[in-house]
Order: sequence, then C-alpha cells, then structure tokens
Amino acid sequence: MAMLYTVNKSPLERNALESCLRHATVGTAILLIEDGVYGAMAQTAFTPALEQALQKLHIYALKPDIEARGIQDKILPGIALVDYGGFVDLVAQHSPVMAWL
Amino acid sequence: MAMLYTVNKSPLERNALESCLRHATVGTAILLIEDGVYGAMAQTAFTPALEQALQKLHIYALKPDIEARGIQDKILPGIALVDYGGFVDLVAQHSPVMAWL
Amino acid sequence: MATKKKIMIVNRKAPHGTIYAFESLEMALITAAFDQDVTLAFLDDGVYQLVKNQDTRPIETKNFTRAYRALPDYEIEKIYVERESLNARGLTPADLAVAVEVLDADTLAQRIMQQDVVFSA
Amino acid sequence: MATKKKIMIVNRKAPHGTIYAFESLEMALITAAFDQDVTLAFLDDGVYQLVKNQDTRPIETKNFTRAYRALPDYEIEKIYVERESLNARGLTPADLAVAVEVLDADTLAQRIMQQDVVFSA
Amino acid sequence: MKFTVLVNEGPYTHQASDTAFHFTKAALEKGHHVLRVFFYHDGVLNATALSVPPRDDRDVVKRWSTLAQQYQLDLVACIAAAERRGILDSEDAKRHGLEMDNLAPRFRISGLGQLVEAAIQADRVVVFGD
Amino acid sequence: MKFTVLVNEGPYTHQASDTAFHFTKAALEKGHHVLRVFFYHDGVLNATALSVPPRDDRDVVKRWSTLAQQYQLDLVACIAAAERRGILDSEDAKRHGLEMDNLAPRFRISGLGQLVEAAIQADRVVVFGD
Repeated sequence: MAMLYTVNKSPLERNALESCLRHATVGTAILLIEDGVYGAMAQTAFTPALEQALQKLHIYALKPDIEARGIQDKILPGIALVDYGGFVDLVAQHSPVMAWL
Repeated sequence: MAMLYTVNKSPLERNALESCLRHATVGTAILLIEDGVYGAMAQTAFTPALEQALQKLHIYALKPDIEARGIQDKILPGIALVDYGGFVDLVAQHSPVMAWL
Repeated sequence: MATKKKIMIVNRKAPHGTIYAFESLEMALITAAFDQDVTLAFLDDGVYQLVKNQDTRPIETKNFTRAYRALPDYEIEKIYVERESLNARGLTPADLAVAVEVLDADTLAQRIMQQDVVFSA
Repeated sequence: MATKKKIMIVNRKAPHGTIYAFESLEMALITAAFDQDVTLAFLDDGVYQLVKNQDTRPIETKNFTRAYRALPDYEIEKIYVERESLNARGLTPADLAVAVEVLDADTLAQRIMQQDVVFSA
Repeated sequence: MKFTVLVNEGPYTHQASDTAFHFTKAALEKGHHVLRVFFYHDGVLNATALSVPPRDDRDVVKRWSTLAQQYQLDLVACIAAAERRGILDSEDAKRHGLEMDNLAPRFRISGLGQLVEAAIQADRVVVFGD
Repeated sequence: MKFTVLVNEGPYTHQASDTAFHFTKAALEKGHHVLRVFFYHDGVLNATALSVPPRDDRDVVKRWSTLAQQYQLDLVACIAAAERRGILDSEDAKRHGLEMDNLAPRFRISGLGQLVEAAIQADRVVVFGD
C-alpha cells in the first residue's frame, strides 16, 4: 500500500516540504494542509520543485485551508483538492501516514 | 546608534537567519541565541553565508546555548561569545533591538 | 511623554496556521490608540496576511483578516510590504486587500533602523 | 496483539530550543516498554539531538540528552541517522553520543514505508 | 476502520487542534471508529476547563468535549506533559497539594502508554502538530 | 537603563521563557530597571498556578514569581490572550461564572495597553518568542 505524507508548513519559511519531497518515493501521496497549502501555489519560488514532484507523486491539498488563505485561484494544475472527508479517505487508503511537522 | 538583531532559529530549518542577514546593514550587530547558535557552526551548509556576513556585521552568539548544544568546538572564528550579562550589555549598547522569530 | 515614539510591528508569519498574525494585529490596533508613530511591516510569509478574499468559514475560525482593511480608520497609515517577499510568493499589490507601500529589502532595512521600538511575533 | 507492530519515532527538530526532542525521547522509552518493533530516526535538525557533550547547566534546564546513551538498555537498537542531514551540518558519527546506523535519504525513505505507525513531533 | 489521533499543540496558537478536530469529526461521521484522541506536548492545553474565547470565535475546548459526548470519544491528555503545563485533574491536584484542578469535561489524564496502546490497536495513526 | 521585556511563548515548550528569564535576571543584577515583563500569545501560560514540573527540572513559573518578589518586578499577562488559553485571575473567573482561577503569585492580568505603555517608557524593548 502506498503511504501518505502530510505537510503543514509553508515551504518558504521551513524545510518540511522540501525534506518531505526528498523522501517521497514514486507513487507516494502528499497532502498539503494548514500553512502547507502555500506550497500548492503557482508562480512562487517553490513552484518549480513542486512541479517536478508532481511528475512522480500524487499531491493533494486541503480545500478549506486554501479558501481560508484566499489562494483558490492560484493553485497549480495537477493538485487535487479534498475536504476533511477526503482527508479521512486518503488516510484510509494509505499506510503508514506520516506528518512532516 | 547601531541596531541589534537577535535570531533564535536554526538556519537549516527556518528562513529567519537568512532573512535577517538580508536586512542587516553594514555595522549591524547580530546575536544568535537558542537554536540560532547552530548558525554559528563551521562546515555546515549555512557556513558560507555566515562567513560572508562576518565581513560587514558584528556577529555574537550566546555561550550558554552553545554549551547546551555541545558545539563549543565547532564555532566559526570571528564570532564573539557572550553570556546573559553580555546579552544585556549588547541590548544597552544598541537600538533598536529586533527579534527575528 | 511629550514626543511620539516610532513603533514598528513586524509581521513575518503566515495567517491561520498559527495565531501570531491575529494577535499581532490586535497589538497594532492597541498601539495606534496610544497616539504614537506606528508602522506595520509585512515581509517573508507575513505578506500572506494581507491577501484579499480570505474566507475562514471552511475552517470555522474567526476571520480576523477583514480587520486589515480597517487599519486606516485607526490612523495606521504606514503599511510597508517587502517587494522581494511578494515576488518570491508570486503576489502583486493587486492581490492584497489593503493599500500598501511596497519597499525593497534595503529600504525596509533602513526604516527598521529608524525605529525606537520593534515588536515581532 | 499477537504480532508486533513496526513503530517509528521520527525526530526532525533540534533539542533545547523547543521541548519536542525531550518529550519524543520519553515517547520512545515508553513505546519500547510495549515490546514492539521500535525504530528511532533522526534527520534534518533532529540529528543535533545526538551530539555528544551537551551540557545544559549554563541554561539551567534538565539534561535529557544523557538518556540517549541509555537507549540500548531499553532494547531500542534501530537508531537511524540520515547521512545527508549529518553532512549538511558538518557532523560525522564520531560527533554523536550514541552508536547509530547511518542511512542515506533513499534508504531511510524505504524504512519509513515499511512502518505500521510513524510518530513525529 | 480504527483510527488513533495524536494532537501535539494547544488551542488557538496553532491550527493543529482545529484540523485534528475536523478530521476526527469527519472520520466519525463516515462511520470510522476513533479509538482515542491523545493530547501530548502542548496538546494537553486543549484540556483546560478555564478557556474563555471571545464570543465571535469558536470554542476549541468545548467543541472537543461535545464531540466526545456525542460519540463516546476517549480524550486523553498525557500526565507528564500536563503537569508541567498546569493541567491537573482533581486527583492529581490533591496529590500535589493544590486546591484547584482545571480539567475540562470528558477529558481524562493518563500516561503515554495510552497512546502506544491505542496506536498498536489502530489501523491508522494520524499526527497533528507544529 | 529602562527595559521592557516581552515573552511570547509558554513555559517548557519553547526556550523563549527561559532565555527571557535569564536576560531579565542579568539585567536586574547589573542594576538596570526592568519596567515590566509582559506575557503575550502563549506567553500567558507562564502565569499558571498549576504547573508541577518534575523535581529534577527547573520550575519556570515559580522562578518568575520569585524574581518578581525579589526585585518588585511587574509581571503582566495579556487578558485577551490569557482568557482564550485558560489563564484567569479570580475577578476574571467570577465574571465568566467559573468557580476556579489559576493565576500564579506575583502575576497580574491586564490589557495590551500595559505593553504599549511600558514600551513607550522604556529605553529598550526586547522580545522573546518562537
């Protein structure tokens, strides 16, 4: 079964998302939550790293957190948005689950 | 009067020290405290940035925090070590004081 | 207390993930009530605080970001946003909910140096 | 509960600046008492936790780092440290207080995948 | 499916407790079984009975208590983490000679073993923190 | 010289409160005047009367109270930050219909204006946080 990583940190403030991507093997699912959703934005200094990651990983982002931050129109294509129920489904479908805090 | 910046974050986890250095004008004093003292180490990925900063800035590090972390033998030459009393003196000698948190 | 003090509140953290942005805004509003020379500076992830159309109903928290638009009512007129921080995040002043003055890092550094007090969180 | 679970405790934060390293170590020791298949992983700033000769008397906090040396007594034998994290910090296994297995990032990633439970803080 | 949830941060300061709450609620609504929500590190601060948030904000503590009542959810705060941060149940307070306790309804205080035990029994462990 | 100290984080979780304490103590020992130590954000958690740390660790709360007694130091926690985090003095508890309060000795609870006022009067303001 593929595993799920969650990341809740902005990639321009902390190294959590960068380190997570460095440890994500092909087919791993990554869910961006809380301030981690800033990592899903287009046209940022981190965007190239995420675009590269999208080629081998399944990347999701929590829609409630995106809307809270007003960035719904700036999300990279290829990132799937989920709500809290979708978060639960991702956890049920993957194992283990690890939080990059 | 020259100003004092304090930085308490590890430079390999967060962007605080990097951002601080980007905003430090010639002659500014920087005091590394708490996990910020990891930024004072030689031979790390951040060392080149700090060596460059040492050419135009006064960089201090809190000795109690260095000893707590066991890195007293790995501190870059040119960084002055102070204790809590020295911290107080630096604050008295500079204004304003800003914490890069 | 004859002369006003120059007090800057520096915002470097993203909103919502932590409470610092919200409680720093409260600090800014209180400080303004003391009739001092108040400046707000937004840099690094702090620039995210000012993004428009933030809607916190989906995360069920209080939408404190609406209060940024009220800053002029509190006579806080110096609102600086760092150009480099905006650029790194793909943002422009048109993305922000508030009228701000965009400064480059060097100019912002000069403005910090001129303060009497710098608060950060 | 016939079969043991594979439980990994991931340490990515520096000691002393925050309490996570200390309280994660407590978690590791308790987990070991449950007779499971326990692994500790140290990467990113977490590798600083294992540096030898840490002396917290000058900051007047409890020196919990001495307990890392006792990990084998708790039958925690899988202690992985990431090579890339050590290198970026100018550290080698000789700088550490504990005997560890150094793994590169790819190998560590494989070990994470094999777990049933991954704790982090 | 059986979940165990770990909350590492206190209310309001970090979003972790909010996200953990919405995750737990969604899991329960989908019919999953949440064996235990364990509060560690600053997470124990979610268990204070004395939090009084402004009326126009959510009440994080009360929300956990209500969810626990509704679903017979087991909310456990780590005793060692709670004691140093000033969260005590009546027994704990008495043992330390204090006249007050401040544990919120439906929370209980116990050892870290309760986390490990729930992690062993669960199909999934999900961690929320800083 | 006149100092104002701002503490943004709670005890134990972050070193900020430790460093602020050692800084404040050193300033007082050098003969400086510390006008006020203000506790904001999670810093208000330093003011809990219920913290019971292990015997082999420092007692962060008690240490602040003792320093305050020794030097007539003014320790003030922000009321808005304290209420949402469950730190209440007896008056505040009564107003909210709660039977317990948990403010540690020598701390008082007041508004953010106390921080601004002390910052205006001080020669230096030093901030400790996360």
